[in-house]
Amino acid sequence: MSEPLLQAVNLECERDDRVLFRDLSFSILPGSLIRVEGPNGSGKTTLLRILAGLNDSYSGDLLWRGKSRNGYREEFLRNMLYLGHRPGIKPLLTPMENLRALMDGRRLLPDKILWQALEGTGLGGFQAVPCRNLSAGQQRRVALARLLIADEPLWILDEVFTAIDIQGVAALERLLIERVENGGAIVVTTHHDLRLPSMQRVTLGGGDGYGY
Amino acid sequence: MAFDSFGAFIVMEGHGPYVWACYFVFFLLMGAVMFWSLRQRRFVIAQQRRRTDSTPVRAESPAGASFTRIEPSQD
Amino acid sequence: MATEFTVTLRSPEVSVGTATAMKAVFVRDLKTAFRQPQDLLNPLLFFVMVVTLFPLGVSPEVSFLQQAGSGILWVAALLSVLLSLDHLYRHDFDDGTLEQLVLQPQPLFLLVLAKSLAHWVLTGLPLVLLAPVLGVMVHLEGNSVAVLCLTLLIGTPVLSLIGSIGAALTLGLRSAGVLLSLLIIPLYIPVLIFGTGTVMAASEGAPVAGQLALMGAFLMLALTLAPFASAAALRISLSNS
Amino acid sequence: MWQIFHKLGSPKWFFGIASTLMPWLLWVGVALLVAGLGWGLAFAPQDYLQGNSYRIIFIHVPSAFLAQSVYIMMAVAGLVTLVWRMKLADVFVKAVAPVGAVLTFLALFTGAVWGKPTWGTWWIWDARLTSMLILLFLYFGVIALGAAISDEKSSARAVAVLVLVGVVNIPIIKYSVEWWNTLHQPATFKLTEKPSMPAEMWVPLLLSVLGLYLIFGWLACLRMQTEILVREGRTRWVQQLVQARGD
Repeated sequence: MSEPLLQAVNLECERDDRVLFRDLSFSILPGSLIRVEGPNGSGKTTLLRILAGLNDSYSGDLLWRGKSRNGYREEFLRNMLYLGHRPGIKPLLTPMENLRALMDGRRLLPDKILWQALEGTGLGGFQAVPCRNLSAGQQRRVALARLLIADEPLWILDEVFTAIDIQGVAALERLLIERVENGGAIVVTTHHDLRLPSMQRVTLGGGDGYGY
Repeated sequence: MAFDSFGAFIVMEGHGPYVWACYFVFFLLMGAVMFWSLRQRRFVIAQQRRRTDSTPVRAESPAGASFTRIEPSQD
Repeated sequence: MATEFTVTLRSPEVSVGTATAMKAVFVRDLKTAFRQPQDLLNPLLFFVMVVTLFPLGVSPEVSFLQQAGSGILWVAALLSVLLSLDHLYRHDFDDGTLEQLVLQPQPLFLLVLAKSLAHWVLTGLPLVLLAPVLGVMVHLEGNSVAVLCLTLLIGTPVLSLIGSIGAALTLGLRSAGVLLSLLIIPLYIPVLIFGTGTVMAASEGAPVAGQLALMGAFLMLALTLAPFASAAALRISLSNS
Repeated sequence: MWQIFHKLGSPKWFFGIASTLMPWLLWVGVALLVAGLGWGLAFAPQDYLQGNSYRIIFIHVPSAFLAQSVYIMMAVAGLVTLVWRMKLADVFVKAVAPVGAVLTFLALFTGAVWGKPTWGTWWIWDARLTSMLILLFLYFGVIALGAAISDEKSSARAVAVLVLVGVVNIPIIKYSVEWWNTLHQPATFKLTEKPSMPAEMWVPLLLSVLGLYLIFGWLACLRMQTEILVREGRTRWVQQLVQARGD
């Protein structure tokens, strides 16, 4: 067995007097994909935000490579990539500027690479158009371009397939599979029916809903 | 006693209205806060008791969505 | 799962240094702002209009304006900074950039500091540059105008830094704008007092170096403490969303 | 040590302790306050400068004193909320903020009324009154922010940050208001600055300060109990407790 990157131990999260999940434990291993499933409102996004370190109203432990994550925050953040519902794209900037701004905090890459990454997500020719003139799907593709150049071992992706067309979804699936085969660890939520080999599932909303 | 008579105590050489107004407002507001806080606790206890008496009906599983259209009848 | 994977972690050397990351945040904020120059003009116009209200609403007499001028300019500057604060994190919050900022591996308070400085360059600095013109319009004399600009130069960054705490605390709340003013105005009072007091002392010919030094101390205090509070407030607000 | 600390943070434990303490706090507090105020009103000698109007001091000073120390207590509780995530600390802040605001208002009101016979006007921009007014604004901010955030934990932590920022500012505000005051009205007559107060004056003052402190303690316990009942409504011990109460 490989050493787990991130481990959730007895996670519990309560929101507005409602228990979203409790006693949730799982390990995120390198070379594996975890799909978080559950109906609307079951706390998928909340769980992902907790894993990413955006939401800290939970009890239980999160271990980064066996040690408490909160003590190794910087190392954790350096090795984790999170894409949320909101793609982190500024409508006033061009895809190129957006990608540059997002990457500048993590990894300095030459313009040529960023340009290629945007081409790789089907945005060839749009690199210099302000993002507000792009469609919702195209804006998401700008954010997804990061996946083509990211070297973080752990990816946490919330609803990656939203607003992406059929060909795009197929290509993105291939990207994820390839990443996992090369040892990356990925956590996703999606309503899209994902068919990947070695996929683990974490199911939320299993009956124990209201905590009264 | 710093005053010669009860009357002098009330008047306080013309400063009576100011002094008594301050004491009145002080006791009024403090009393109101104390009374209000007591009443609030009583109210919360009553509310909690009602809640425990009638245990909420819990849905075993979330209701499935069918997205069936509803046609309002006109008769 | 038989395959064994060894993870190659990203070492600190591969990652981007804090200074570079701060510069990237700063540059992005300036770039975004200059794509919509109208938004930059609005606080300035507000500043000019509020100052105009006083001669019209109170009195255009030279003696009154001379006495009240520094106070009017300071209050107007304070209000226009307050007005612009709501945008400091709101757009970033709505489009998800803020999440990415919080998840950057650099210390958040330094990134927040870069954002506050960008905010100052975009709102406070133009106010300082505009102040001499308005100072003349309210009949402040030569030396007072210079001191006024100096106090604004030292004081407006404090306004941006403290305001950033309020903006971060009220992020994502309904009626955040009014609440923000409610939280922040009491904290602005010392800067206002010393800002106007220094100009008044200067107009009376008293030495002002001590007061300017004290304002400088406020700035240092705000620079060192406010980013921590803002960073904590941002984490809390994001945790809630 | 850690265990004691942990126990102190348990709402259930606090609820019990508060219940036993409360009658003492209330009755001793009321007795002290009545004794102090009665003494101050009827028996303390007249002030040679201000005449009888100075008798407002026996409520003005306790209110002002408590208003400030309540804010500082809130800041300490805020620090505990942020560092140890102790629930009870936030319960304290939420329960006590309105009481602090009322006390600040009382200090302002009595100060203003006191000003009329002393200065001949209801309001004067005196350094002490002005800082009290700003303190009232700070209280309003805390209450407004607490009410605006619906999520309990986020609200607790946001309010804690605000209170701490406020407490760092209080000395700065006080200092700058005093400086501003000397700039605008040099050498005014200060309400409560006495070179030396005779014992017949400061003993009743001390009694009323102590009395108000105890009554505040009672109010804090009571309001914290209410807040705990609301928050812990789903736990078994609260449900049992609620059933056991006869009223």
